[in-house]
Amino acid sequence: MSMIQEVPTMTTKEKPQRAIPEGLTPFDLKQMYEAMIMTREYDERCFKLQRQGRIGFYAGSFGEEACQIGTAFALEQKDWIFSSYRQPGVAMHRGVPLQTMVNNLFGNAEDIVQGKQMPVHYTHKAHHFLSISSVIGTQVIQAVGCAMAAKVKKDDAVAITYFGDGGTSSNDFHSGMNFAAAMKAPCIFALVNNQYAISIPVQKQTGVEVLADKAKAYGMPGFQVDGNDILAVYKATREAILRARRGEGPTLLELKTYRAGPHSSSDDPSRYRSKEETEYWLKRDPIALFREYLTEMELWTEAWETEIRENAQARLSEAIKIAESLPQPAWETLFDDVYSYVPQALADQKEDILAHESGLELTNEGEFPL
Amino acid sequence: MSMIQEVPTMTTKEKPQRAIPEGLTPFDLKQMYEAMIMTREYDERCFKLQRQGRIGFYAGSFGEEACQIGTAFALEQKDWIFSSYRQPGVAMHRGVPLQTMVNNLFGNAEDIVQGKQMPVHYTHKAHHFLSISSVIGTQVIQAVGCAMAAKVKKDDAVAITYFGDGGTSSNDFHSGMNFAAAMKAPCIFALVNNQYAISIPVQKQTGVEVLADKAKAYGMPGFQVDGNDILAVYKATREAILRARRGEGPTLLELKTYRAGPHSSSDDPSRYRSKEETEYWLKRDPIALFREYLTEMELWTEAWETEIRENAQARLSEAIKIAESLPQPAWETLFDDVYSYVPQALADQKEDILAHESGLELTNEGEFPL
Amino acid sequence: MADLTLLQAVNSALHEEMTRDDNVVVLGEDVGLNGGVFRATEGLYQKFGAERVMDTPLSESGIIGAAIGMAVYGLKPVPEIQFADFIYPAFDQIVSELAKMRYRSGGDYTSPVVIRTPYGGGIRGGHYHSQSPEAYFCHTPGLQVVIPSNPYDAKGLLKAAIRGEDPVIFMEPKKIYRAFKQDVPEADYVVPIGPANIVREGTDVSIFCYGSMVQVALRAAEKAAESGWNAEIVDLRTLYPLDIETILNSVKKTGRAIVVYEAPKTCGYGAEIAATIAEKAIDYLEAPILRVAGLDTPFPYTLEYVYMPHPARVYRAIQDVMAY
Amino acid sequence: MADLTLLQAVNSALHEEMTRDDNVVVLGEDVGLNGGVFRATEGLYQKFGAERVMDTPLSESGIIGAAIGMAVYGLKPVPEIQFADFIYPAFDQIVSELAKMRYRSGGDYTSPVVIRTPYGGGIRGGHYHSQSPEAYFCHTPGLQVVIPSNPYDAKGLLKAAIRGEDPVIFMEPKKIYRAFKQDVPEADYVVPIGPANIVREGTDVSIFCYGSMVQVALRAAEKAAESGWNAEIVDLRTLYPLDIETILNSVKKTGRAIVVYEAPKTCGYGAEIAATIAEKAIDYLEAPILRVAGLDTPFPYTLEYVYMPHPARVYRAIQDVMAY
Ligand SMILES: Cc1ncc(C[n+]2csc(CCOP(=O)(O)OP(=O)(O)O)c2C)c(N)n1
Ligand SMILES: Cc1ncc(C[n+]2csc(CCOP(=O)(O)OP(=O)(O)O)c2C)c(N)n1
Ligand SMILES: [Mg+2]
Ligand SMILES: [Mg+2]
Repeated sequence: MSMIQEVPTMTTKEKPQRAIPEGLTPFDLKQMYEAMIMTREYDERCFKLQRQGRIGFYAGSFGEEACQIGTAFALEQKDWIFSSYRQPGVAMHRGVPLQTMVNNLFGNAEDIVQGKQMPVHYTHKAHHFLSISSVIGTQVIQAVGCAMAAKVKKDDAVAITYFGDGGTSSNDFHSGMNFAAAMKAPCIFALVNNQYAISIPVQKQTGVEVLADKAKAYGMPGFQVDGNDILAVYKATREAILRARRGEGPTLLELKTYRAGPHSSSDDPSRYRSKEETEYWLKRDPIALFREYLTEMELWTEAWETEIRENAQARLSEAIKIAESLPQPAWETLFDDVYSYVPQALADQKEDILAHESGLELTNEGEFPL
Repeated sequence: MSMIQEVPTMTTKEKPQRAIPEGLTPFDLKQMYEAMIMTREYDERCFKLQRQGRIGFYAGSFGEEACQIGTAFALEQKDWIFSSYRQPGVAMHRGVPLQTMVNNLFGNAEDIVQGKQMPVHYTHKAHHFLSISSVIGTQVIQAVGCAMAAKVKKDDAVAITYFGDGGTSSNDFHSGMNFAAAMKAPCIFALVNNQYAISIPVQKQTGVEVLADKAKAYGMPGFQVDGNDILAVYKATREAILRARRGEGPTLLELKTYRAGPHSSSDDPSRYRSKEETEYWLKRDPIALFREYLTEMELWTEAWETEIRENAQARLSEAIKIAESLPQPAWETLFDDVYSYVPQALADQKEDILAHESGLELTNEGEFPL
Repeated sequence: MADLTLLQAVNSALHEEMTRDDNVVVLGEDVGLNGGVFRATEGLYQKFGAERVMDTPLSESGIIGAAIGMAVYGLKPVPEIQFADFIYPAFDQIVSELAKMRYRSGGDYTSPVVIRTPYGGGIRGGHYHSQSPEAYFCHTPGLQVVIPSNPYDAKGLLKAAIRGEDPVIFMEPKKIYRAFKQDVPEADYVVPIGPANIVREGTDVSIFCYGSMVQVALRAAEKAAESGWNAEIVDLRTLYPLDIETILNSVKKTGRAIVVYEAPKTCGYGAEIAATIAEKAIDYLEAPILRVAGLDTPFPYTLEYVYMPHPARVYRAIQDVMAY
Repeated sequence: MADLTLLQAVNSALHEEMTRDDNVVVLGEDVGLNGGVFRATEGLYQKFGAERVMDTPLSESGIIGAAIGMAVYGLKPVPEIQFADFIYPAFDQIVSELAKMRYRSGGDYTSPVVIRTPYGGGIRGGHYHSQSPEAYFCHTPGLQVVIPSNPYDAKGLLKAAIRGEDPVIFMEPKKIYRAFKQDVPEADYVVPIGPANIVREGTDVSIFCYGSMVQVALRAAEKAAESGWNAEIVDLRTLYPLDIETILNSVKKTGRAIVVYEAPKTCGYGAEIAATIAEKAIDYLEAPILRVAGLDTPFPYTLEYVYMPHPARVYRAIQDVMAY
C-alpha cells in the first residue's frame, strides 16, 4: 500500500470552501493560475509554430501544468532544478526570461547556446535551471550529486529533479534514488506520471501499480499525489522540501497526471490510445479544476482570465517576433564551448571551414521525425 | 515490512525434530550436506593454491554454502543458471565436472575457454550454466531475457540469477527486476546478501533495511530468507520456482548471509571490519547448523563426515594434479572464438605472431592486485 | 521488383525474416503497437503478435541485456535502439557482454543479437538525435558493424545479419530513410557481410565512405568529373570486418585516398582506413590521405549543415589531393 | 625529493590537492576506509573525513552522474572507477552528459570532473581487468584524455587535471603502479595537459606511445641501439588534446613512425596518430607507418604476454621500417 498524500483534492465531489495551503497567499494563488495559463498558451503557440514549419520540433506539457507550477512555487531561488523537456512552466515561473526560451526554439544568434541544442532544451544558470538533456533519466542522479554537494558545503539548498513514468525504468533513476537515500541527500524526486512514454502505457512500463511505491526499494518516503490538483502538488512538494532542509533526506513524489497531447510534434497518439481515454482525462484539466477552486474562493473573474490570456499571448507574440527576426548564429560559434579553450585539432577544422566555405550556400536538409 | 519466509530456521534456540521439507528425501539431505562440504573444501584448497602462487586469483564462498546448495537443489536440469563468481557450489552440484572447474583456475590447455577467462569464471553449456562475467549485475537482465525466451517458446524452464548486495545497486538489477515483473518472466532473483561489497557494508550500499523490500518497487513478491539455513533456502527457492512454472512470474529472494572470508585473494578485510563481527557470524556457520540438524535427524555421523571430507580432498587433489600437469593453451587458440570465423585483420595478426614470435621466451609479469 | 525506400526495405526484411524463422523476435521501445517511431517495425506486431514483437520498458540496457539472454536460449533477437544516441546506457551490455560471450565461453555460448539503430545527422535533431558512434563498436572485438547506404543493401545486409552467427550493430542512416526509392527484388536475397561495394569506378582518387555519406561522395564525384577527375567511390557497407583487399586495390589503382564520415574526425572510423592504407600501401600514394569528417564537437542543432560533410567539402578534398 | 612509485605519486597528488582546495572531493567504490583496492586513495578518508571522501554504492553510472551534479554545484570531484573495464555502465553519463555539459549550456554550466581509473593489462586480470578503452574517450568531443607513464608525470598531470576547467579521463597504467620509483619534487608542480614528452631523442625512427608502453618502447629502443638504430621515443602523455606539432616534428626528423598501444589494433588510438601523420607529413615518410598493438580480440588471461605488445615485437617493427 502506498502512502497517499492527504491533501484535499479538487476532484472530490463536494468542494468545501478550503483553507489556503500554508505557505501561500491569495496573491500567490492568482499567480499560480496565471503561470498555468502562461504555460498552456506557450504550449499551444509552440505547437502552432512547429506545424507552420517555423520551428523544427516541439514537445508540449498540455495537461501537466499543475505538476509544473505546483512544484515550482514550493521552491526557493537557492534551490536547483534538474528537469526534463516537459517542464517549460517550471523554467518560466522560475524566472527564465521568455525571450531566452523562445530563442532556444528558434536556435538563433541570441539563443544562450547559439543553436547548439534542439528546441525545448533550455538552460539558465542564474536561476539554477540545469541545461536539459534529451537522454531519459540522466538528470536524476545529477540532481542527487548536486544535493550532496550542497550538503558537503553545508548550504541550505535542495535539488529537485523531474522525470517521467518512462524515466523510472532508466539506469539513473535507480542510481539516483539509491544514492540519495543511502546518503540522505536533500533531493526531491518529482515523478511526473503522465501514464505514457511515447506509446508505452505505464502498465507496460512496470509491474508495480502505484509508482510512488518505488520509493520502498530505497528506504525513502514516497507519496502519490493527484498531479492535476495544483494545491495537492504544492503541499506535497513543500513538505518534501522542508523535510530535505531539515536534513531528513530525499522524497519521491509521484504526480499522477495525463499527457493530454501527443508525445511531441512528431507523434500521433491515435496509433496507440483511444479518444475516450483522452477525453476522460481532459475532463480533469488541472486548469479548469483550479479555476473552479479560485471561483469558489472569489479570486477568479472572466475579465481577469481574458486579461491574463491576452497578456500571455501578447508576450508570446512579441518574443516570437523578436526570435524569428534574429539571424542564425555565426559559424564561428560552432567551435566554442566544447572546452574552455580550442584544441589544435578543432582549431584546424575551424580555420579550414571559415577560410574555404564562408561564401557557400549551405542549407539544412531533412526533417525531424520524432 | 518485508514478508519473512516462514521456514523453521535452524538458528532458533529450540530445535525440534522437524519434518523434511517437501521435495526432499533423507538421501537428498545427505547429498546436500556432502555438496556443502565439497564447496567448503574446494574453497579452502583454492585459497591455498593461490597463496602458493599456483593459481593467479581466487574468490571464495566461505560461509555462503547454504545459499548455493539450497537453491541448486531446487532447480531441475532444464533450468538455466546465471550466476556470479561466488557460486562454485552451484556449478558443482549442477554437474559441471570438477576437472572443468579446476582447469579454469589454471587456465590450461584443457580449460573449456583455453585460458581466456580469469579463475572462478566458469561456463558449462550442457548444464545451462552461463559463462560468468566479472561485471557486477549484468547477468541479472540476461537471466530475465532467457526466461522470457523460455516463455516465448512455451518451454517449462525457469532461469535463476545470483548476485550480491552490491549487485542491487547495478543498472541491470534494476532493468532485470523491472523487465521480469512487467513481463511476468519465469525468473528467480537470488540475492546473496553477504553484507559486503568488498569493503562496503550493506548499510552504505542502500538506504533500505531489508533488501527483499526492493521487490516492492517492481510489483514482485520478495522474501527475506535466512541464507545460513539451507532448508529455508531450499524451501523458498522451490516455492518461487513452482510459482514461476505456474506462469505467476518472478520472485526476489534475499538470502541473508555473511561473507566469512575476504572478498578475494587480493583483499584484506581487517582494513574495514572487526574480528568480533566475523566471529559472531562464524558461530552461525551454515555447515555447522545443518550438521546439527542432520545429527538430530540421525543422518550424520563422525565417520561419514570424515569419509566425505577425505573423498572431497582426494577428488580435489586429483583434479589439481591433472590441471597443473597440463600445458598452457597453444598460442593459436588466442585467435579463436572471437567470431564464428577469423576476420582478415585478426588473421593478419595471427599470421604475424605465429610466424615471427613462436620461438620467443615470453612470460607474464605483474600480479593481480584485487 | 518493388520500389522501396531504405526504411521500407528494413521493414520488409524484418517481415520476411520473422516469417522465415520463428525464432526471430523484435523488441524495443515503441516497436509494437506504434510500429516504431520511424515505423521500421510497422505491421510486425499485428502479424506476429505481442510475444514476438515486444514493447519494452524504457531501458536500453534492459533491451540489450534481455536480448542477450534470449539469444543464449536460442532465439534470434533483433532489438531496436530508438536512436543510436541512446545506445550508451546499453554500452556495458554491448561491450562487456554481447561482444565477449562467444570468447569467454570458448564458443559454447553465442549471442548473435542484431541491434538495429538509426544513426547520423541531417534531420535537425541536435546532438542527442544525430550521432554516429560506429567507431566505438568497430574498436570492440566480437562485434560486427554494418551500415547500408541504399534500400537494396539495407534489405540484403539485414537479412544476412539476422541469419548470421555473430552479433551485429546494424546502423541505419536515418537521413536517407525516405530520401529515395530503389528497385528491390521480391525474391529472397542476401548481401553478405564483409565485402565493400565499388559504387562508382574511377582512376584518379579513391573515396571511402558509408551510409548517408555515399550520396554526398557521389555528388562530389560528379562535380569532380566536370574538372576531368575520375573519382572511385567505395561504399564500405561492412565496417567490421573490413574489406581490406578492395580498399588497397582501389588505392593502388588511384594513388589517392579520401575518407568521408560524419562522426567527429579524431579517432573516427576514417582514422582506421587511413592507418590501414598508410601501413599497407604507402608506396602507392601520390598525396596525403585526407579525412572529410564531422567536427571535434558535439553535433549542433542550427548549423548542422556546416558540421556535416557536404559535397562541396568533399570536392575540396578531391581538389587538394589532385593538386598535390 | 621523495622516491615514489606511480601509485604513491597519484596518492600524493590527491592529498595535496585536497589540502589545497576544499572543493576537491573523492568518491567511488571502496575509496574511503579501505583506501581504494589499489590503495590510491589511502589515508584520504582519515585525513579529510567521510564528507569529502565518499564510499559509494556499486554503480559507476551513479558515481559519474553524482560527480557531474557536484561539479555543476561547484565542487571539484575526482571519482575513481575501480577498473577501466567497469567504466562502461557509466558510459552514457560520460559521453552524453559529462562531455556535453559545457557545450549544451553555451559555457554556462561546466562539469570539470576528473575521472581516475586504472587501465591496461599485464596484471593477469583477464578481459575484465585489463582493457584499454582510451580510444572511445578520445573520440568523444568535450573530454580530455590523459595517461601518465611515470611517477613524476602522474603527480604533475593529475594536479593539472584537478586544477583545470575541463573534464579529464585520467587513466593510470596499473601494470606499472608499483614497478619502479622515481624522484618526485616535494614542492608543488604541475605537468601541463597537452604537451607530449620526448623521453628519448633519436634520429632513425619515431615511436609514439603512452602509459605502460613507454617502458616497452624504451627497451626496444635499447635493443635497436645495439643494431645502430637510434629510435626517438615520444611519450604522448595527453591523448586529447594531442600535441600534433611534436609528433610531426619527430616524424619529419626521422622519416619513420611506429605507434605502440595495448588496446585492440583496429580503431585504436594508434590509428589516429597514423592518420594524422598520413595527412600532414606523408612526404617525409620513408616507410609504412606501423602499429604495434593489442589483438582484435578480448583480452586473454593465460596468454596475455602474447597479446600485449612486448619489446621484441616493437623491435621487430623497428627492424621492418629500417629495412624498408
Ligand atoms: C535513453 C533514452 N531512450 C530513448 C529515448 C527516446 N524517448 C524520448 S522521450 C521517450 C519517452 C519518455 O517517457 P517518460 O519518461 O514517461 O516522459 P514523458 O515523455 O512522458 O514526459 C523516449 C522513449 C530517449 N530520449 N532517451
Ligand atoms: C560494474 C563493476 N564495478 C566494480 C566491480 C569491482 N568489484 C568486483 S566484486 C565487487 C563487489 C561486489 O559485491 P556484491 O555484489 O555484494 O557481491 P559479493 O562480492 O559480496 O559476492 C566490486 C565492486 C565490478 N566487478 N563490476
Ligand atoms: Mg510519461
Ligand atoms: Mg556482497
